[in-house]
Amino acid sequence: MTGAAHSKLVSMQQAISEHVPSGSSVLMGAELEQMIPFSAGHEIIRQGRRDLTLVGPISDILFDQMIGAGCVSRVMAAWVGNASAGVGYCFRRAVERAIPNAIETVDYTNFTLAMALHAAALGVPFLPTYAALGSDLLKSNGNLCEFISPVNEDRLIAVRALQPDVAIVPVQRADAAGNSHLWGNLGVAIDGARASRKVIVVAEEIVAPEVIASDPNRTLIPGFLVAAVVHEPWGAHPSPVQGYYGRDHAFFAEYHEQSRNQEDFERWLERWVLKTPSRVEYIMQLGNARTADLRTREHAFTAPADFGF
Amino acid sequence: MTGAAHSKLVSMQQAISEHVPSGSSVLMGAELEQMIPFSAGHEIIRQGRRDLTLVGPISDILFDQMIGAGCVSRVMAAWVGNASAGVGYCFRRAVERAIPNAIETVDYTNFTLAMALHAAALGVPFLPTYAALGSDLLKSNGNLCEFISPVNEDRLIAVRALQPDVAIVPVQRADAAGNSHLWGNLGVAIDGARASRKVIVVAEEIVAPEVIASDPNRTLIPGFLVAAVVHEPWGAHPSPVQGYYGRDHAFFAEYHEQSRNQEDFERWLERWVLKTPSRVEYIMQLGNARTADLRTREHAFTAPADFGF
Amino acid sequence: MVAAAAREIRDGELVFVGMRLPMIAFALAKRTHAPRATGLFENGIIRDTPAPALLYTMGDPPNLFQATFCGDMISVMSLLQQGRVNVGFLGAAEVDRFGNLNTTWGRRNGQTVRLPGSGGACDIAGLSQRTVVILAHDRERLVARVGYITSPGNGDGAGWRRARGLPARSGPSAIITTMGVLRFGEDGEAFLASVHPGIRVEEALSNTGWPLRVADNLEVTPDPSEDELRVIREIDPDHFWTKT
Amino acid sequence: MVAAAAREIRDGELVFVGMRLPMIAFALAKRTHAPRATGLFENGIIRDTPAPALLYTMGDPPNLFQATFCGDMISVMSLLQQGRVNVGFLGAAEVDRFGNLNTTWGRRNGQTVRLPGSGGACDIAGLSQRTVVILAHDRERLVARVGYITSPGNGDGAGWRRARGLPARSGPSAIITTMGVLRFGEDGEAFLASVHPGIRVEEALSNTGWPLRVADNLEVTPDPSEDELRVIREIDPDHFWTKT
Repeated sequence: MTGAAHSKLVSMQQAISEHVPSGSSVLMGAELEQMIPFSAGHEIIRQGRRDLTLVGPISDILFDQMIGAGCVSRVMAAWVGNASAGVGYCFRRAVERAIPNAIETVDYTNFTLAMALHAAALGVPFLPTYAALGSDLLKSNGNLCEFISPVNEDRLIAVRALQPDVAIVPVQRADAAGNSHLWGNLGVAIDGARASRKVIVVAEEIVAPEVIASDPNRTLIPGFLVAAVVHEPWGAHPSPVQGYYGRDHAFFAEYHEQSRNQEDFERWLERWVLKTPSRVEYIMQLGNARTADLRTREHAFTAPADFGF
Repeated sequence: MTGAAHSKLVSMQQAISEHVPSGSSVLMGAELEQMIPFSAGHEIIRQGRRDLTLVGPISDILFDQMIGAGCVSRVMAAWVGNASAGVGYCFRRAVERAIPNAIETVDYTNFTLAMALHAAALGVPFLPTYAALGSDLLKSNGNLCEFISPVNEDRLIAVRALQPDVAIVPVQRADAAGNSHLWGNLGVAIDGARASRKVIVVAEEIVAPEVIASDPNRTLIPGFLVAAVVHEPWGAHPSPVQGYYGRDHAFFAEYHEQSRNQEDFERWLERWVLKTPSRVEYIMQLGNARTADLRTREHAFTAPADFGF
Repeated sequence: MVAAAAREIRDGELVFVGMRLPMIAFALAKRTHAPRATGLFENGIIRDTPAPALLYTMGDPPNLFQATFCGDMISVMSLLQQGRVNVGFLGAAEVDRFGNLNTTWGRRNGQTVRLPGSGGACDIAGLSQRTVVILAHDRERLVARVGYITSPGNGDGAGWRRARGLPARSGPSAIITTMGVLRFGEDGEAFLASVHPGIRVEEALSNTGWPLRVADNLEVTPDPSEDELRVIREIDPDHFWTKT
Repeated sequence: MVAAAAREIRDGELVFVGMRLPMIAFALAKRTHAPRATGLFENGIIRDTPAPALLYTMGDPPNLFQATFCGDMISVMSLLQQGRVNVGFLGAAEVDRFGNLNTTWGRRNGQTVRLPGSGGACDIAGLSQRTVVILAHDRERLVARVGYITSPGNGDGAGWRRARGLPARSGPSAIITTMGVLRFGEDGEAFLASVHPGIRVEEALSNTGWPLRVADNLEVTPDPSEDELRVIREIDPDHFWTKT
């Protein structure tokens, strides 16, 4: 009689195995530089998925890794690289020289990609915007087309709705039914979760339903949208999770150096992905000193809000 | 060097006097049944404003009162009445018999009104929707017009952007610069504040900037959008403010009975608005027993989120 | 009437709950046969547990306490536009033989009266997979044709919704009255599917503003169960919503 | 270069801050002459106090701590589309004589190279009232015409932006390089407005990929003040962003 939903808790291996087949379009990196689902991406690489379409505004180095590992045939993004160090070498190799395979790029701007997901989240076939007018992006991205406003004479871009097959969204905490609290900069995570056919939530912590329900304004992903919940502490490393751990800047710099050519990248991949069967081994390899250094020490808790009556 | 903004704190009298001239379009009731800015509406009545356009999805009884007091020439709304008791008699008298004056109604649905404000908040001239297709609203509301989607053959409604002159938005707490925390059901408050040329925030509590900044995800109205901050405890009575006080159902029922005819309504208005110069006197008239009964007793505080690093 | 309305909700469904009577029908369903239904409210609330107290409006503080989600109107109504909402629940002032609703311009004693308007009703009737309407059964409310379509039903018959551009998987499903339950035929017209216990068919027909068709297999609406009556008494002890 | 860039921000302005170098220019302005400027970040952050630590990316945890607002990308970028943003701050791989930016398809040693793409740059360049670009000054970066317009400047000259549909009150305002500051004439073309101390005009011209016009009243960019240098050392003690 309480309506308590069944648990959706599964391992990362199960979640990827069940919900991310080859050929899927996958939204990742929706929270931009925060909370990038590296552990999910690594599991996708380990399971040998191919022919994926990656969707995300800026991807930092996760897209680069998945491209280098040969999982990807198409990228729909505004920016692919390394936010603190510059270009992504695997991305360049794939686009310029088809190493390890050719990929198609569908170039968006951040705002137009956000609007594409917002359109799908709203349930409309397109949304209008002034962004990207005058850009050569319009020549190559068929999902952005000019039209004249039906209410005035303005020229606008119609951004076609984009519905990924699955969104993989890291959150700070969730209950077993997938009701999720996330905070900080949200990027396109909310629209992305609503736009996608399925949602995999990757949570730093699993908490009781009452904890989540204590603050329904922070429950940005309600459980009824969620297909699977993965409890994966440190799942976003080397990207940060506000209140849990900081950004491992050195890791991004090291990756930059170690991915300049394909052989070095493959060594990197072997070490950090293929030979580390799960996030537990990955964190062990990272070492206690490094995780201790990254872990949030200066806590800064939010002022409470009262939902009493 | 800290960038601390100057205080925008003013009395309700000053806020209305300065920012709500006759002829304005005014968004109120953006949070639907919660946090209706009754004290602001009453001050508008006392200052004798005329020819206002009221904008809001459902208005509960505030719009009815302002119409009965003769302040209004136009209503852009989805629903005007008394949410727990039924019709609004002043609204009916004005529309049916031009008492105290004729008013124009521009009928929206909740969703299309929300989309009109969302369009203005996004900065686009219109937004598309499937809502209201097939409704006779389309015949009389020129801000809803059918068109064919530029990306497929679907028939859609273009909802024209709506930019009120001023939004009056009650919030639970704000700092003196107008950075505001609000929680609970948000209705069209966020888009409404962003859509409007000016925003008046009506806060139950004024708190230190650090309290607001402790939870930037709850700062749904940033201070740079705000023209005036009014500290007005009980400013939303008889509507509820989550965590502060409940809904005074009896007050709504009493108003329903006491507004059946214009003479009774004018007595009601005299008693609760014209002869109570400010909210302080209004609350005294309400009486301690009633406010004690309405005040939130069972507190239910949100689980903290950590913004540390 | 409330019990019959509540039974239109199936367990696990996403239910868009309109103002006033639909709130009590949803509360009843939630506490009886549909504990895993999720309620969506246009003010921005979603909840999958029953509210801990009687609601006079959907914005009453108990409806926010331990809610599944609180946010803005668009974030809830867009679920409707995405086609995710299984059933939308509405009250109305007038409904016609094709299930069109009028809550904008009514007639009382031959006079035109201004009603409150759509609220979210038009959005819900347009975009829910199934729309269920609750209202009192008399000739002023069940009319041959509404003078004003606030919220679209089947328009003037089969095919009308698609021609207007409304989603394929949407439309009126049932009208729950104080006398019985009406459902819709292939041609988009309402027929009497069941009468409530103690109501004669003729009574229902003579209180309907058009020649109401009657189902071949007309049923008697099952009595509210003990359980349903107990829950109604629990959640509305002062009979604010359930006067009958 | 960073000091010159920071001076483009006026106190009290809404500033859209792009990735990488613009972050440090904004941090500098905020701690010197523009304490009441507000920074907007495309990932969903708005802040009107300086971040308490050096940022490598705009999503670094110190940028969220005690922020004015955290939300989604659209809620920040829509302020841009509303025309509220006074100045947008960008880095770029290539800029041309009309201020068009390319960060999509570059050329290095005669080879086509794939660059990361627009990110938010195209949105910012299209919709900010003034756009300021920061980049190193050489002939591979300051080119006559970009091969690909990622982010629109003045297109091929005056009137082009309006013809494309871009807002009337928008467009490129300055290009801050390692050698000087370029501004834009009525005809939409960039000219050299100042050279940094120690840089000869000829040096700037010979490192520009088109015949760069020089202002009649060419100035020497003021040296960074003691205050500016002190703040730069404070916020970037390891010279991650400010190598020069």
